[in-house]
Parts: sequence; structure tokens; C-alpha cells
Amino acid sequence: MRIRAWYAGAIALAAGMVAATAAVGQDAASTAQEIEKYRQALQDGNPAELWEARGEGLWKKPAGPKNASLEKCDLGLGPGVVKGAYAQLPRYFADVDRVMDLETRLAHCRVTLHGLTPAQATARPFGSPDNRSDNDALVAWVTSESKGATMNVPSAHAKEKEAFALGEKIFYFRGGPYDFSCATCHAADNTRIRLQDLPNLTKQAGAQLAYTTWPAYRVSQGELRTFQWRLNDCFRQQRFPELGFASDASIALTAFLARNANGAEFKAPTIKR
Amino acid sequence: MDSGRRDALKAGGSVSLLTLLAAAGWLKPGEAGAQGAWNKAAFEAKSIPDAYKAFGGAPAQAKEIAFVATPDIAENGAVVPIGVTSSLPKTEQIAILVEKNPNVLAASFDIPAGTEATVTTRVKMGQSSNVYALVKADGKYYVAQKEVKVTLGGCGG
Amino acid sequence: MADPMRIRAAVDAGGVTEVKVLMSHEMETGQRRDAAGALVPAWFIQNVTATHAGKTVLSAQWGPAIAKNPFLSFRFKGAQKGDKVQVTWVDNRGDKRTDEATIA
Amino acid sequence: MHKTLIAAACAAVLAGCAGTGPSGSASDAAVRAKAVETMKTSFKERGIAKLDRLDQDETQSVCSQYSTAAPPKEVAERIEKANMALVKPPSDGKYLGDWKRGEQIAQRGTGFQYSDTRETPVGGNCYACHELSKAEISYGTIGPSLHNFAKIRGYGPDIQKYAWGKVYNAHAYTACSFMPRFGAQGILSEQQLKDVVALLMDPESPVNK
Repeated sequence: MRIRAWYAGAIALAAGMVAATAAVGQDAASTAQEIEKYRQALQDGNPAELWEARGEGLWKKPAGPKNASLEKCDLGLGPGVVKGAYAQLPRYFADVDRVMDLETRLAHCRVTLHGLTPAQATARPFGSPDNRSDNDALVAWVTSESKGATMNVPSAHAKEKEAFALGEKIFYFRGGPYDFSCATCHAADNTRIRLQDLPNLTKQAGAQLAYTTWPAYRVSQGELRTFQWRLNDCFRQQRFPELGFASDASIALTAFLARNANGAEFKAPTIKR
Repeated sequence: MDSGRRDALKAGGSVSLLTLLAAAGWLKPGEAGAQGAWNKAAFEAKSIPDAYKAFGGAPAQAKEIAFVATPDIAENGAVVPIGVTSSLPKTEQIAILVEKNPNVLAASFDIPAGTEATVTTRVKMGQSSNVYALVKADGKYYVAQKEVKVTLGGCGG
Repeated sequence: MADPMRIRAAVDAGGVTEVKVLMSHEMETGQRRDAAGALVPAWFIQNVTATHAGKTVLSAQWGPAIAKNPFLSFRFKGAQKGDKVQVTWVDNRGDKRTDEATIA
Repeated sequence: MHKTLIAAACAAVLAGCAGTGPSGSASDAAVRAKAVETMKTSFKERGIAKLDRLDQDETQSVCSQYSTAAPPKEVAERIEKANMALVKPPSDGKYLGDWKRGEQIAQRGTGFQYSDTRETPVGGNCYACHELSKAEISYGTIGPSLHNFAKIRGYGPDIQKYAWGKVYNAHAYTACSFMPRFGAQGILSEQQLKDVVALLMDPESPVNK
């Protein structure tokens, strides 16, 4: 008798749990649906365009001590070729014997063409409401010129291979007081942090989804945020020290993630939360 | 709804309405759309009833007012898309109010003849709240509302 | 001076022109504190007017609760492809900006 | 005997123990060493985040090698044992604090970032990865749902102790867990740990409703 009562209770409990689980599934699904509606509603007008327009102006306007424009800057496809260039970065540049990502190359061109010092060219990598960044605007414009291009980051050169290999190790490096690595959040399928889906950057599909949608206008900040900013802010939240702008680790990690996205259509600048 | 509409009519018919509206700079014939007309009293209202007062009384609920492209859940309160469309004849004004914002009125639009009674913009919301679409049609006020939840996102720091 | 707006306007087969406007503006609420703890003064667009052929097709009064880098879309009748739509905003500091777009 | 040998071999893991994992080759260790070196020249100290945060302890170093794969059993057991030794019970023996404060800690995501100061309140940010109370729809799924944590497992002292240990040092139970070691790394104070355990264990907590 007692045993039977226990069974009945257990069955009731189990049934309750199944019902609860189903309800959780439904809640989660409708939340995801509503979030998707929110994202859709934002697609109509993307303030990133304001940055793209300013960046195009900065690219074409003579500036700096040499009073030259950036129109002769070689982003990897030849001097002045912007169309599609971002889809093939980072890459090896023979003139500096080094792998460079877009930001590093832009800084290089601002030194060689504008005549800025390296410190000046990298002084303001990310903008804030009180202090706009020319880098943000230039990156917005250059990346927008790769919209629709297929990601095709080269890996023929030994230094390109090395950057990729180092980037992979940096991705899995656990450290800091919280023991976090990039992989803590970005190496599993179908997970999310709070309500934000976390792309699995170790797989092609996830890397494609993530890499091809940066830069993005972040509505939470009212700023255009570049992929470099995304890396920086991830490390801040990993409780690491600050990732140096245009540093070797930054280039290597970018190379790893960009190449994982090969084959996908580049879609940025986008608009995100 | 009918009794609500009668209330609105009563309120709308009171003498104080015109005085209030004039003081608020809300209605100045011939000045609709002129630069500089800004309804200070309404924009300073701290509650929905106060905002209604600044507009001239409680509006009636109207099914003819709909939210379009307005999500139930916003991933971030800094930018919440709000679209309002009215099928009330002679819609001349659409205002968007957020109940739990420090100042509830976010925007008001004058709709001249020839312009569709539909506008879309983006507002800030400090927290989850009811959002009101206040419409003036043929001289009377109507309203519809919906709840928009604002969620916390990302890594939280 | 403020950055230019991005205005897109297109007329459909039914003769309705849809206008989409992005404006570059901080839309500071006046409630935020800076790093030193001082209130950042409110700074926001108060009035927006759109005109076509000298006629106002939309006018708006905004408060600081409109999101930063504002977006606005609306629809009006009576314009044709190739016509111009002009948009002007004025903020609470008196700064002003007017831009126009050709209807596609 | 056999176990001792493996343990000895893996004590050398820090120095690049070869053959212990899927990526345990000597050349792989060299790339890893180069990556660490590159990071140390690429990162800059900022605010409270100094460069010593890139100095890995043994758990971090070993877990980095296995990327997302679980470490081999022997390595896992060793990490779990070493981390279990770091779990300190509450000084007064009481595991449960105030679940209401625990909920606030679970919601808060700040602390230890270079954008924070030493005065910034430190949170546990539990909701970033776990479902807890049903009222909070914005929760993550990196970790399992903890809704009904004690309702399912029981409210007894053994479960209280387990919850304490998990929050204190997750690696004591699951080697190379993604969860921060909130007690062992000094992220949360003893009182905060109790409050979080109360959030999980208190029958009145929304977690168990």
C-alpha cells in the first residue's frame, strides 16, 4: 500500500516534470520568436550607414601631414581596390613581411599615405559618444564594400598558417580570475548567454554566422562596433587585461576566426542588440 | 469602449481643453509642423494621466489603432522599434507614450492630409512598460496600448 | 556641424511614397551622469519636418526618449519618381540640419 | 602503481606533457608556448586587470590543452582532487544565507573587469548561463537549468554541501568545467556564496517554486 502510494506520487511527479519541461520549451520558443521579431523590426534602418558615409569621405579626402588621401592604400587586392578586399583579410603583406588585418593595414596606410605616426594612427581605435573614431568610420565603409563578397581568407603563406595556428591556441587559452577562454562561450552548438545566441566559432557554420555580421551598429551603445571591438570587449568580459589594438594576438585570433568563416557571404555592417 | 468614448467626448467638450492645448502649444491653427512648436507641458508629463491632461483629457480606447513592427520583447531598451497605424477617419496626430519612462511622452506626429496615418520610429525604454499610442482623429482623442518587455542581455557587465 | 541624414524615398505603383530617414544625433536624455558623476545636459532633436514640393508631408515633435541616431519612416501620397523630399530637424540647442533625397 | 606513474607523468603537464590529450604533441606544445608569449606582448594592463592574469595555474593550463574535449580520466581525477582540496566549508558551518540577496548576485554581471574598480559590486552572473527563477526569462544555456534545484535533489544538508562545493569550485566535481571557481578564486565573499546557495536551496526561493 505504501509502496503503491509512493509509485503514484512518483508518477505524478514525473508527469508534472514533463509538463513543466514542455512549458519551459514553449516559453523559450516564444521568447526566441519575439526576440527575432525585434531583430527584424530593426533591419529597416541601420544607422551603420551614417558611419559608412563618413568613412567614405575620410578615405577620399586628403589629410595628414602629407595631405594625401587613402585612395592608394593597398588592402591586399592592389592599391585603391576596396571592393571585396575585406573578405580576404587578414592576409600576408610582402611590403611589411607580416600578416595584417584590416585595422592594422589601415593604420599602416595612414602612416605611409597620410604621414601620421604609428601612435597617431592607432590612437583612437574605438569611438564613444564624446569622441568619434575615424577607424570605426573607415572600417564601416571598407567592410560595406565587401557586402555580398564570399569570405576567402588566404592561407598559402607560412606566416598566414602561423597566424591561424596561434589564433587557435589563443582561442582556447584559459586564464584570469574566472578561468575563461573564448571557448567558454563559443565552442558549443545551440547555447546562449542570457537571451543572446552564442555562435560556435570552432565550426564553419558558427564562424560564418558571426564573422560575416561584424561590424555592427550596436543599439545598446548607439555606436558602430567593429570586429576588433568585439574581440576587445570579449576579453574585457573574460576578465583579461586589454587586448592591444593591431597587436599580434589580435591579428592571429582574427585570422583564425576569419578563415573559419571562409565560403560564406559577407553581410556586414549589420545592426545588433 | 462606448462609455469610454463618451467620457472622452465629455472631456473633449470642456472649455478647459482649448485653454490647456493653447497653453501647451499643442494646437495652433496654421502652425502645424512649423519649426519651434513643441508641446512642453506634454513632454514634461510624468504619468500617462498627466500626459492626457496636457492633451486635454482621457481618450477612448480604439481598436482602429494598431501597433506594427513593435515587438513584445525588446532585446535592448535603448532602441525599441515602435510603429503605429490608425484607421480612424481624419487621423491628424499620433503620439507615442511610454508609461514607465521618466517623461512619458516620447514623440508626437502631425499627419497632414495626403499622408498615411502610420509612422515608425524607435524609442528608449528604461524598463518593461506599457506603450500607448494616442491618436487624435476628427478632433477627438483615442488610444491603444501594448506591453513591451525589456530584457537584460549579453554578458551582463 | 551635424553629419548628413540618410534619406531613402521610393514611390510604389499605388502612388504612395515611403520615406525612411536616419539622423545622426546623440539624443542625450539629460538623465545620464558622466564619469565624474555630473548630469549630462539633455540634447535632443525637438522638431522634424518633411516637405515635398513646398508642402509639409509630416511634422513631428520629439522628446529625449527617441533613440540615439533616430530612425523615422512614414508614407504619403502625391509625389512622383524624381521628385525631391526634404527633411529638416532642429534640436533643443537650436542646431539644425536639412537634407534631401530624390524619390526613386 | 600504474596510477602513480600516470600522475607523475601528468605532473609534467605544465612543462608540456606530451601525449596526454588530442593535441598533446611536442610541436603542438611549441605553438601553445608561442601563443602564450604572443599574448603577453599583445595584452596591456588596464585598471585592475594586470598582466599577471595571463599567468595560468595548473588547472587553467591543463584545461586549455584539451580545448573542448573532456580530459582523459586520470587527468580529470587529478584536477578534481586538487580542486576539491581547495573547497573551504563556511566558517560557521552554515551553508544558507539570504536567497533574496542571492538573486541579486545571480543577476549581477559586474566585477573584475578592467572597466570595473575594486569598489564595483561583484556578481555571480548566474543567469548569464543558467535558468534559475521562472520569473527571469533572460537566462543563458551554457550551464544546465537550475530551476527546482533543491525541489528535485532535496533540501538536506548533503545537497547543501554539494551546492556550496559546486559554487565554490566547480572543477572539484567536473574537471575543466566552464564555470568560474567563485570561492576558490576569491570572486564571491563567503556571505555571497551563502546567499547564492540559499537561492538554490531555500524552499522559499523562486528557484524552487
